[in-house]
Order: sequence, then C-alpha cells, then structure tokens
Amino acid sequence: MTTHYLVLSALLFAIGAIGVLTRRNAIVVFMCVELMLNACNLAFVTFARQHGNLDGQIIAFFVMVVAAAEVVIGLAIIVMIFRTRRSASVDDANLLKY
Amino acid sequence: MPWLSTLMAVPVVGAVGVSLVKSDKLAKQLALVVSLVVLVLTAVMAFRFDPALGAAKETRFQFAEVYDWIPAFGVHYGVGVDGIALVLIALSVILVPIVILASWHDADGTGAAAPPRRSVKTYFALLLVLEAMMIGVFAATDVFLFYVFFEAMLIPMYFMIGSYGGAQRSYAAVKFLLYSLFGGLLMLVAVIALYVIAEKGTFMFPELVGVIQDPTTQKWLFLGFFIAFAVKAPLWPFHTWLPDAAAQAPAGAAVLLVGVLDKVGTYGMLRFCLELFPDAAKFFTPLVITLAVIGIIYGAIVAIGQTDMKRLIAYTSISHFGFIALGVFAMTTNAGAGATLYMVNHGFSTGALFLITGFLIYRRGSSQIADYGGVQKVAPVLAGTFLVAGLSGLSLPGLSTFVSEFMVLLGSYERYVVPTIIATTGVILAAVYILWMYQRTMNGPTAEKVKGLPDLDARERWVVGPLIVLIIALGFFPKPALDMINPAVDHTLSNVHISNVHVTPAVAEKKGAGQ
Amino acid sequence: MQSPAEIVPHSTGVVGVSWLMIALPLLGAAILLLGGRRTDRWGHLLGVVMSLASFVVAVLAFVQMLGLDPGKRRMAVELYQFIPGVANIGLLIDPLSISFALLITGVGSLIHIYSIGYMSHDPDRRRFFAYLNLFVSAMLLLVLSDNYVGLFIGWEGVGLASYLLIGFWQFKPSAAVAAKKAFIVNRVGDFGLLIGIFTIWTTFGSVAFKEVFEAAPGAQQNTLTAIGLLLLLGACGKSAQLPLQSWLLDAMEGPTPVSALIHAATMVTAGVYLVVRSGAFFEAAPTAQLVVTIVGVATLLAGAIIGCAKDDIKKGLAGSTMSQIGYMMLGAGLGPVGYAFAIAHLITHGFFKANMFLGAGSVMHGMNDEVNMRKYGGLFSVMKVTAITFIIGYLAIIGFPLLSGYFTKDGIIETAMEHNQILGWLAVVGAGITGFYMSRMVFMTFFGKRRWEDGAHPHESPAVMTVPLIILSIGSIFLGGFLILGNRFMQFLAPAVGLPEELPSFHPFSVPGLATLALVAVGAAFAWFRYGAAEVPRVAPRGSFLTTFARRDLYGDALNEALFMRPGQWLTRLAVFFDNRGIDGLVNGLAAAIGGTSGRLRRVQTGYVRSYALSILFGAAVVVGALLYVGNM
Amino acid sequence: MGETITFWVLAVVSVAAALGLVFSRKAVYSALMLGVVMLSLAVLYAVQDAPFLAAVQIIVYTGAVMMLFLFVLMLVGVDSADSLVETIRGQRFWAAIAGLGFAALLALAVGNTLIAPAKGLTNAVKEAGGNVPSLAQLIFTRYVFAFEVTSALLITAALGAMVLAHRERVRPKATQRDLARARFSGPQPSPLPGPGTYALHNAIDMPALLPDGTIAAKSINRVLARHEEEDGVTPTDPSKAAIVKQLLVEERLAPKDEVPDDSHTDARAVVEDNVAQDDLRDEAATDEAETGGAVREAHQEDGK
Repeated sequence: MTTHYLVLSALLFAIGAIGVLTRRNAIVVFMCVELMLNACNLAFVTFARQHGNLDGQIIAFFVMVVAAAEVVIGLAIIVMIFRTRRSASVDDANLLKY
Repeated sequence: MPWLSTLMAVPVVGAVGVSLVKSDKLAKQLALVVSLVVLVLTAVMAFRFDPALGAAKETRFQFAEVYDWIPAFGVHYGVGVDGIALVLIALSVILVPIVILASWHDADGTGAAAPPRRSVKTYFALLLVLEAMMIGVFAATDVFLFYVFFEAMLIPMYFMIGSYGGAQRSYAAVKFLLYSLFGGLLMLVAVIALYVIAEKGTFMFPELVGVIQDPTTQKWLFLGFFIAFAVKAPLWPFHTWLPDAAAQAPAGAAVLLVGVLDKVGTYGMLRFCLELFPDAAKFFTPLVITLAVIGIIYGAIVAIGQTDMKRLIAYTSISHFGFIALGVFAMTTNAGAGATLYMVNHGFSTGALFLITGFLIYRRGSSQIADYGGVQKVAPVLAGTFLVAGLSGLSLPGLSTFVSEFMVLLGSYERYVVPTIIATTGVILAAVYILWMYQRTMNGPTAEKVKGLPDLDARERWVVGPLIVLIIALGFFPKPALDMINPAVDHTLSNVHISNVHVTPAVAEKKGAGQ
Repeated sequence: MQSPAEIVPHSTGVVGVSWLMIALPLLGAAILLLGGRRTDRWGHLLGVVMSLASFVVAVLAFVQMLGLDPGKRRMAVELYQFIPGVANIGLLIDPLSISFALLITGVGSLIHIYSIGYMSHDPDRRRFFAYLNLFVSAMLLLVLSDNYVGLFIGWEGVGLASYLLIGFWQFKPSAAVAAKKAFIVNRVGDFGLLIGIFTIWTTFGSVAFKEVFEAAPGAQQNTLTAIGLLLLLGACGKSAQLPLQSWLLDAMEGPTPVSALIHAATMVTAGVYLVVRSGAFFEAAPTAQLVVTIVGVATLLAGAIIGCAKDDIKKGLAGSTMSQIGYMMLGAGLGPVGYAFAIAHLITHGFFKANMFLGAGSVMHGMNDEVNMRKYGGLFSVMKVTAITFIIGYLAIIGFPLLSGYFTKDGIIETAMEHNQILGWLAVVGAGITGFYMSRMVFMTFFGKRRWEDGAHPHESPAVMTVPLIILSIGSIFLGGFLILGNRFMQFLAPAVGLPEELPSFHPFSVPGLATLALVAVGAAFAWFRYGAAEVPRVAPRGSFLTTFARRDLYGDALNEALFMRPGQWLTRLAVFFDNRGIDGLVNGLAAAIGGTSGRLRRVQTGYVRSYALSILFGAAVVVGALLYVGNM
Repeated sequence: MGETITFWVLAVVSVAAALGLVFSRKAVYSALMLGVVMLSLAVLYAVQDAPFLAAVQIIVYTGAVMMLFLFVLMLVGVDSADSLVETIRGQRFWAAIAGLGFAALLALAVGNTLIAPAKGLTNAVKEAGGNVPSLAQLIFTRYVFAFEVTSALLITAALGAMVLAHRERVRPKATQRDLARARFSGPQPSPLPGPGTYALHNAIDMPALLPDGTIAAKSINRVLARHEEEDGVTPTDPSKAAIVKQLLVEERLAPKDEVPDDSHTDARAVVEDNVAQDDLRDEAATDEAETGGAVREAHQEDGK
C-alpha cells in the first residue's frame, strides 16, 4: 500500500511542478506550489506509518506551518505587485535579467 | 622600537587623517608631511642598519618582528629587512613624498588635458595607503603576508588608475588588475602548495628556505611564483598591461607603478624564486635569460616606434626590467647586486622621466610626441632635467643607472657570454629611443602650440631636484648602497648553492676564446 | 726592448691633487648649469678660468714628473672606491696621460679664450662654456683614469659633451639630428668597448691597468685578439675610423670652436689614446695590431678622398681630420715606435688642426657664417693674421719640411714602411692627396678672385680670437721638430709604453720621405692649376663619378641607411605591430572571447521565473536520476 | 480493503482535481480544485493513522489558506482569466518532459524499492495514548526548538504581510469638499442615469432610455456587456448592440488590466485617481512610468 501512496505523491508533485512551469497567473502558480507541498506531506505521512514513528507527521506538521507563512508572505507580495503593475502574471515581472 | 610596523602605521594613520580633514589643501599638506615623517624614520632606521650582520642566518633580517596572525595555519605577521629589502623600502619612501609633491594638482582637474575632477583627498589618502603596502611587501618575511601585500597593493593602484587616469583609464585599470590577479592567483596556489608540501606548519620565509628538495615539486612551485613575478615585473611576453596602465595613470601613480610596484616582481624573483627553489631556478635559468634578453631588445625596439611619450617610457622600462631579470638569474654577486641596485636606480630615473613628462603633459595637454617640438627654447630647465633623466634612462656613466647596468652586464658576462653580448646591444637602442624622443620633443623649431609654455616652477623643481641629485650622487658614489646590498646578495646566492664564477685566467680563457 | 715602468702609488705634490684637473672644469660646468641666467655676465670668464686652472695643475704635475727618475714616472693616485670589488676611481699620471692632459687643457684653454669672441653674440654663451668645461673634464677623466671603468666614464662623458655641443644650436633640426647621430654612432663603439671591458674582467679578474697589463702577456692569444678587436671597435667610434666614421662630417653642425675642440685636440684622439694605452694587448696580439693598421690606412685614404670634394670649409677640414687620425691609428698599430710618432702627431695635429679650425671659424665670423669655399676667394688681403696662421697650419699638415707635420707624419710613414710596404706606400699616397686637398682649400679661400656674396664685408677678427691663432701657429711650426729630433718624445713616453732596443734615427732624405715630398708637391701643384690659377665656379660643377663618390662621403651614409636605418625602421614597425596586434591582440582577443561567451550565456537569464523553475526541475530530475543510478550500482 | 477502496477513489479524485487545477483557465476554478485535492489528502491522512494532521489539513489548509487564496483572487480580479497561449518558446514541451520524467523517475525509484509491510503507528502512539498526545509529546520535547522557531516565523510572516500590504497615505484623505469639487469640475456633475429608467423592465441589464426613447449609452453595464459578449450573446436591440460594440472597442483600446469600474460616480473616480497617484509615487523609482502613466490616463479619462 505504501508504494501506492508514494506513487500518488510523486504524481501530484509532478502535476504541481508542471503547473508551476506552465501557468502564468502568480496565484495559480502559488496554488501549484501548495499542491507540491501537499504531495510531500502525503509522502511524509506515508513514511511515518511505514517506519512506525511519528517524526514524519511532525515534519508534515511543520511543513504546513511553514507553508502557511509562505502563503501569507507570497500573497502579500502578489498583492503588492499587482497594485503597482496591474498584473499578476509572473512573466511580466521579468526585469531582473541579463 | 618596532621600526617597520611604525613605518607602515604612520602612512595608514596619515591616510585616515587625510581623508578626514576638511580642505583639499590641508589634505595635501598633511599627506606631504606624513610621507616626509616616514622618510625621516626610514633614514634613521637605515643608519641603524648593520650590513655586516647580513651574513649570518639568524641576524639576516634586522628589525625583525614576528607575531602570530593565524596560528591555525602558521601564518605570521613577520617583518624584517635585509640589505635588499632596505634599499627598496628606501626607494619607496623617497619616491612617495616626491610623487605627492608632483601630484599636487593632478586630481584638481586643472591641467590642460585633465580628467574630470575627482576627490583630491582620496587620491592622497590612496597614495599613503599604497606607501604602507609597499613598505609591507618588501619587509614581509612571511610568505603569506607577502602574498597579502602583493595583492592588496593592487587595490589603491587600481583606483588611482581607474579614477584619476587618462581617457582610457578604465580599460587600463581593468587590464592591470586582471593581469596582476592572474599572476597573483597562480602564486597563491604555489604559496599554499609550498606550505602543504613543506610540512613545516609555518609560512615564515627563513624556515622554508631549502626545505623543498624534490626537483619536480620545485619546478612547479617555481613556475607558480615566477609567472606571478614575471607578470608583475613585467617580463616579456607578459608586459602588455604596463604601457596601457602607465600611459593612462596620472604621472605620480605611474611613477609608483613602474618605479616600485613592478620592482616587487623582480624582488620576488631574487628573494623567493631563487632561494626557495634553487634547483628549479637553475633549471629554468636558460628560459628566463632568454625571456630577459628578448625583453631588453624587444622593449627597446618597440619603444623606438612609440608615438606617445608615456608609452615610450613604459616600454623602456620593459627593456630595463629585462636587464634586472638577467642580473637576478645570472646568479653572480656582481649581477645580483647590480640587479638590486638597478631596481633602485630605475625607480629614480624612470620616476624622473615620468614626472617631467607629466609636467609637460600638464602644460600642453597631450602626450603625443608629434605635438611637441622645440620645448628647449621656451622651457630650458624642463628640457635640461628631462635630458638628464633621459640620459639616466640610457645608462650614461656618471649617472646611477650606469653603475647598475654595468654590474648586471659584467656579472652576467661572467657566466653567460652570448646572451650578455646581445643584451649589451640594448645600450645602443637605448640611445636611439631616448635621444630620438628628446630630439622630437625638445629640439628643432618651436612648435606653435608649445610657444609660451611656462618653465618649471618652484614646486616642480623641488620634485625633480632631489631625484637628479640622487641619480648623480649614486652615479659617482654608489658604494653606500652597494655595501648594504652586497652581503644580502651573497647570502641569497649562498642559499642557491651556486658559487661565483672564478675570474681567473684559466677559467676565463675558454670563455674568451669562445668568442 | 725596454718594457714600461711599474705603476706605483704616489700622493705627494701636485700629482696628489691631480684630481683637481678634472674637478675644476666639472665644478665650472656645474656652477654654470645650475646658476642659470644669473651667471650670464661672467659665465664665460669662469669657464676660461677653470680651464686655465686645470692647465696650470697639469703643467705643475708635468714639472713634478720631469723631476722624477724615468722609472718612477708612472704614478697612481687612488681616489675612492667606486664599485666595491670591481673598480675604483683612481688616476694614473704617467708620461702618456700627462701629454694628453697638457694637450687637452692647453689647446682646450685656447679654444675657451677664442670662444669668448666667437660666441659673443650668442645669448646662450654661458651654456656653451658650461658644455666646454664639461667636455674638458670628461676628456681628462678619460685619459687620466687608472682603469677601464673610469676610462669608460670619461669616454661616455665625452660623448655626452659632444652631443650637447654639436647640438648646441638645437633649434636647427640638422644640428639636433647630427648630435643624435654622433651619440648613437659613438654608442656602437661604446658597445665594443663595454664588451671589451667585460672580457678583460673575466680574463684577468680586474679592470685596473696595473694588474691587467702585467697579466696580459700570459693570456691566451685568441682572447687577446678578441679584446684588441673589441677595444678597436670602441676606438673607431670615438675616433671616427671606418666603419664608424659617418658622424664626424655631420658633427660640423656645431659651433666652430666645438669642431676645433672635438676634431683637433680631444675627442677624436681618444681612440688613439685607447689603442696606445692598451698597447700591452695589441703587442701580444699581432692580428689585432694588423687590423688596427688596416683600419688606420683605410680611414686615412677615405678621409683624404672625402676632403678633396668638399666645398664646405669645415667639412673639408673634418675630412682631413679623419685622414690624420687614420695616420695616428696606423702609428698606434705599429708598436712602441709607432706609439711615439702617433702621439707626437696627435699633439702637433692638435695644434695645427685647432689652428686651422679656429682660422676657418675666423673666416666664417668675417663672412657672415658662410662656409662654402666657392663663395670665398682673395681673403688674404682682408684678414692677414687669419690667413697667415691658417697657411702655417696648412704647411704643417701637408708636411712642409721642418714644420711640425713633417716630422711626425713622416715618422709614421717610415715606421709603417718598415712593417709593411703596402701600408707604407698607401700612407704615402694619402700624404699626396693631403697635399692636394689642403692646397685646394687654401687657394679657394685666400687666393684667386673674390667670389663673395653680396653684402659680405670680411674683416679681421678681434684679438681674443687671433691671439690663440698665433699661439697655435707657433706650436704648429716648432713643436714637431722639438718632439721628434733626438727621439726626445720617444724617450719621454718610454716609461708608459716601452721603448724598442733600436731607436729610429731621423733620415731627412730617405726614399719614403722624398717620395712623400714629391707627391705632396704634385698634389699642391695640381690644386694650384685647378683652383689657384683657374677660375673657380661659384656653383659646384657636377663632377665625375669619383667626385660624387667623395662628395657623398663615400656613400657611407647611404650604406648605413640601407644596412641599418631602413631595416631598423622596418623592424620597429614590425615590432610595434606585433606588440599591438600579436601579444596584446592575443590578450585582448582572449578577453573578448570570454566577454562574448559570457554575453551569450547571459541571455539564458531571461528574467522569466518559469524558465528558471524549469531548469531547477531538470536539475532535481538529474539528481534523482543520479541517486537512482548510484543506488542501483 | 476499506483503505484500498478509499485510496483508489481518492487517488483518482485528487489526481483529476490536480489536473483541473493546472489546466483550468480561471483562477477561481483552480482554487476550488485545490480545495478538492486538499480535502482528499486530508482523508488519506486520516486513513493513514494521522487524524491530527487530517484535522489540521482541513482547518488550516482548506479553511485558512484556501480562504486567503480566494480573498486575494477577489482583490486581483476574480473574473480575470488567464490567456493560455504560451509565450516562452518550448516551455510547455520541456515542462511536460521534465515533470513527467521526474514523476517517472520517482515512480521508478519507489517501484524498484522492496518495501516491507508498513509497521503502523500502533506501537508509537501506545505510550502516550493516542495520536494527538503522542504528537504533542514530540513537539514539546524533541522538536520544541523547531516549534518555537516556527512560531517566530509565523509572527514574522504576519508582520511582513502587514508591512507589504500596507500602504502609506501620502496625501490627505479626500474630504467631502474635495469630492464635491472634483465632481463639479468634471464633465458629469449629476449622477449617471441608472439602468432601467423609462424602460419596460427595471433590471440591471436594461439600459436607461432617454426621453426620445433611445438608449442612454452611459447607463449600459459594461461588465454585463463584456460577459455577454464573451458568452456570444448579442443584444437583441440593434441600437443597443451598436452602443455595446462601441463600448467594448473603447475598452479594448484602454489598458487591459484596468479594473472595470461599473459605478460611474464621479466622486469615486476622484478617489481612484487619488489611489493611482499614490501608485505613481510608489513606482517613481522604477522604470514603469509608462504603465503608470497609462493607468493615470485611463483614470483621468474615466474621471471625465
């Protein structure tokens, strides 16, 4: 059963990654990142059960907290960028280049 | 009294002071005073120096101070001077006040072709910082400390060229920096390798002498050090940064660059390449001597073809550095002492040339030879001093450079006959490049734009005067300098395990017959 | 054969302070150069005083020497350590050097005095005297030094002073070029001298005359030959001998007293001095000696031929100087007898050539600085003192019986004849040509029709110029006989250069002597028909190939130009190009390549976060793949 | 058995939802899809003996984080839909390759590994007597330092969000007087005509009629008009269709990211203008003056 969970986790992670790479709306990109984090959490929880200790769950817990913080800051940044540029597209924020 | 640390501390403190005072004029005066204080201190130190002690291993470096710096790696703050280092420190501290006085208006942006005005205080502060580093690099007896100074010297010079130089200053500054860094990093590798392979747990130079025995290791480490020094010196074919840097730098910085900074290269060859890796040095001697002789002739020929005075002088220096390298690697007392003395004399003679050229450019706003002509008529003192400086550039007897060039050639002739003969033709070429330049700038009908150029003023005479006095004094009476240098050179050569060529008829016969 | 006396230290009397001879003019030069315009008013007087003082010291030293036993006349005066272990500064006062010192300071002082008048209108007269003093000082250092390094310092000092003097009117481009040329050609000679000194050092372990000459006979033949040839190269440069003769004619750009000083009394004789001084080497190396004589003969002929075709009076005299120095060089290659004649000829030549140069200067002074003899003619009547003294000098140089040149030049010719018939006869031919070109000069200048430019008002020069002429002409008359008759000079020089067992006796009617006289007479007569009796055209006719050849200085400059100057210019251009495009091109090319590559690589930084993310994902994939691969291994 | 069924059902649901998240054009749909994934995962946590995490997942993630997402979406413009045209060349292709390849590699790794039957958490939670006490014990003992740091992180994040989202007022708040002045100095002192005046139906999609029976252009609701246009619905009334068409053309010419402004109150326009000015000031340092200028122009036009 563990294998199944892990494969599901990998699949969700990959889908999230593809989303990050293909979507331009910063908010959607953010959601995809969250998806990837969730996929990781699934793997952690699975491993916790696999190894019979709770450390995996603790880590998943921490991941959730950090993800929450990240979302707060990330979304604040998105709002700020949107306010000045009237755009939430990650492609528009491309000044930092060569 | 920690003489050497004091010598370094005074200009550093002075530099801070210079950058803090309010007015530019005060800053200049303060800088001059500080540099004169250093000069006086050095003079006192030189009188307390005992050349006779240089023969013994323990007392070789006098005024020695050793403190742990990074104990984990055996890095020390170790300073001390022998005769060679002392004369080079003397060269530096004599040149700095002269350069300060000569650069009085260089940063003001008042010259005929001056770059835009920059911070005057910074320029003089940089000069003082540079002075401290020059003293440090010659005084360092810890290889790592030497490396630190060797690289750190680049920083003030980089800014002096890059901020206060001519039209192409940033190109020249970057070229200078990259070249030097390239050599310096090779040397860093060699320094670290030396530390690791020697397994002495220390970077102190006296303890590293004669430790590396394996010939192959010696060769690699030698190359690491040598390339750094060859770039610094600069030896052909690592020389192309020098004409750009010297031509773009303000005259004062050019003097310190060519007069002192580049000497670190030849000084390093004499001190580190020879003593740390004697077998490798002997192995590579044919190569180095070939490069040196090529440099002598090549530098002279290219100098003849220059149209820009400062570049011309820079190329003559390349030729002169060939002589110095030849003297260092001939490994005879005469050649070694001659090469050391050459470093000092070249500092004065090229310094005078650069400074007077700087005065000329300050007036006329061009460094092109073609823009001048007949200056002698309107500014006889300027022309006269220029001629004396130029004649010292072509090693006229009676001027200091002759003594050193003669000793170098004499000493190398003892061991290497044919290369020395080729090198001696440089004497003829020197006459061509100096006198041709003098003829085109100072002689002939006075050019229209030159008419009305003022002659040297009092300040400028105070700049040139001491240099010319030194050049002539050392030209007729070099003994004081040579007495300091000779024991140190002998000590160096004894560490190389090479004996002087016995100039007895029996030995010399074959050489003479080989002609 | 009597060998030279031993050199012994000596520090009493005037000899002990003989360094004053060098120091006084040097001090004068220093004061005048540093003093600047403030010394303008009395500068020339100071120069003369210093030179005269030096002369007085020389005379006193000479007198002191005469009071000594001949075996003790080589006196060394130690001054100070110069380069420890290599060379000291010290003086060697012996008959040879004191003869030179007397000549230099004596004739030099006369030229100083003469210059007061000659340069009176020049605003830079003070500077001129400073250079003259410098010149005298350097020349004295050259001849008085007791080692080769000291000699070399004086040697180059002379070169410097001649550079400054030839280029004294530096605002004239031709003068500036001539000065530079003189210095550079001299440097070629110096190169030989330097290598010679190096070889002496490596061979004998010393550069002091004392040790070197004592050891010289023991050294290997090849080494000695090499040393001899190298020293000869040096001598050729300074004495304007073939192949380094080309600077001398150009050097006439300097003021006339300079020409007199350089080409009569001092600089050009330095080469002869060097060869004679180094006699110990040459005597032990016959090959080198032979080369010396060949060079001497070739130069005396070349100089004479050049002299025949010059219309410029100073250049004509310069050609004659070349030729006379050739005689001396020939003599210097003939051993002790030759040395004595060579030095004697050098001294008498110093007088009569200075006499004629200064006379020429006097003529030019009267003729608005005109130098072209085709625009002279008939000057005898307007400047009698100049003309008579000049003619005395002329008679002396062509070897008119019983005048100075007669004794000294014939001595050289006869000695040469004993050594080598071919060289001897060539020298005789040279004497004949001398008779021609010197007569030509006299006839064109002082006799015949007046061909003056309009506005020329020739007049006799002031006394300050004529008195030296008279003194010099007296020397030109009597000095030769005084020195040669009874082998007086040879005996005097003996402690310095040695003495042969069999002394030459003077034969007034030897075959070579008579042949010389006959040829000189023929030459003079030919000159009379061409230039005395016949009309001299004011514009030089085209002339034969030979004339052109002589006018162009035997194509010496053309040869130098083709062999050295053009290839040199070409090489310089090539080297500069190579430096800019080759070495620097390589460096800059490397820099440009790195810059270009990074410029292209930079484009990868598009600014699109998603691109970066993509590469991160690729990286992650690679890491995972690598882990898998490693784990499966 | 129950777990297997649950897993398969939820696996299919979550993968489908994840795909939906990635591929749906509208951000709101994506957010909803993410919610579905999270809920599914919460159930899977619960199935895997992690009831506490399942609860946290639902409360924190689905509850708080998703709400935050939706809030921001509303702020940014809920109706804005992404253009799905890819602008970076090869991005999608390589993204697919990399993503699938990565997944394949992970799957390969997992598949190749021999995995023992899961140990289960029964023993781990036995001592403390349950999942939550066990976790608590761990968090407050072994992981207490990480936990404290996390709390610091949260506070920092909260402060950071405030700092980032807060905007300093650089000019005084517009008073009623300012607003009145702005309105009367504008081209339209009176309120815009409301919809449906004189019309047969009093509804938001009904334009007002002028006394002569023609449509008052100013009363047309632009948002509705745009939506209708997007849905391919054209107004039946030809004159209204013409006006709508013209309105839409004007709108397209104006910067696309302008927030549609339905309420035509002039006072509101003034305030908007105020805001835009502030924005301009914020951007002064950047080189975005053009965009800002365009925004300002748009607002000024609006103000007229």
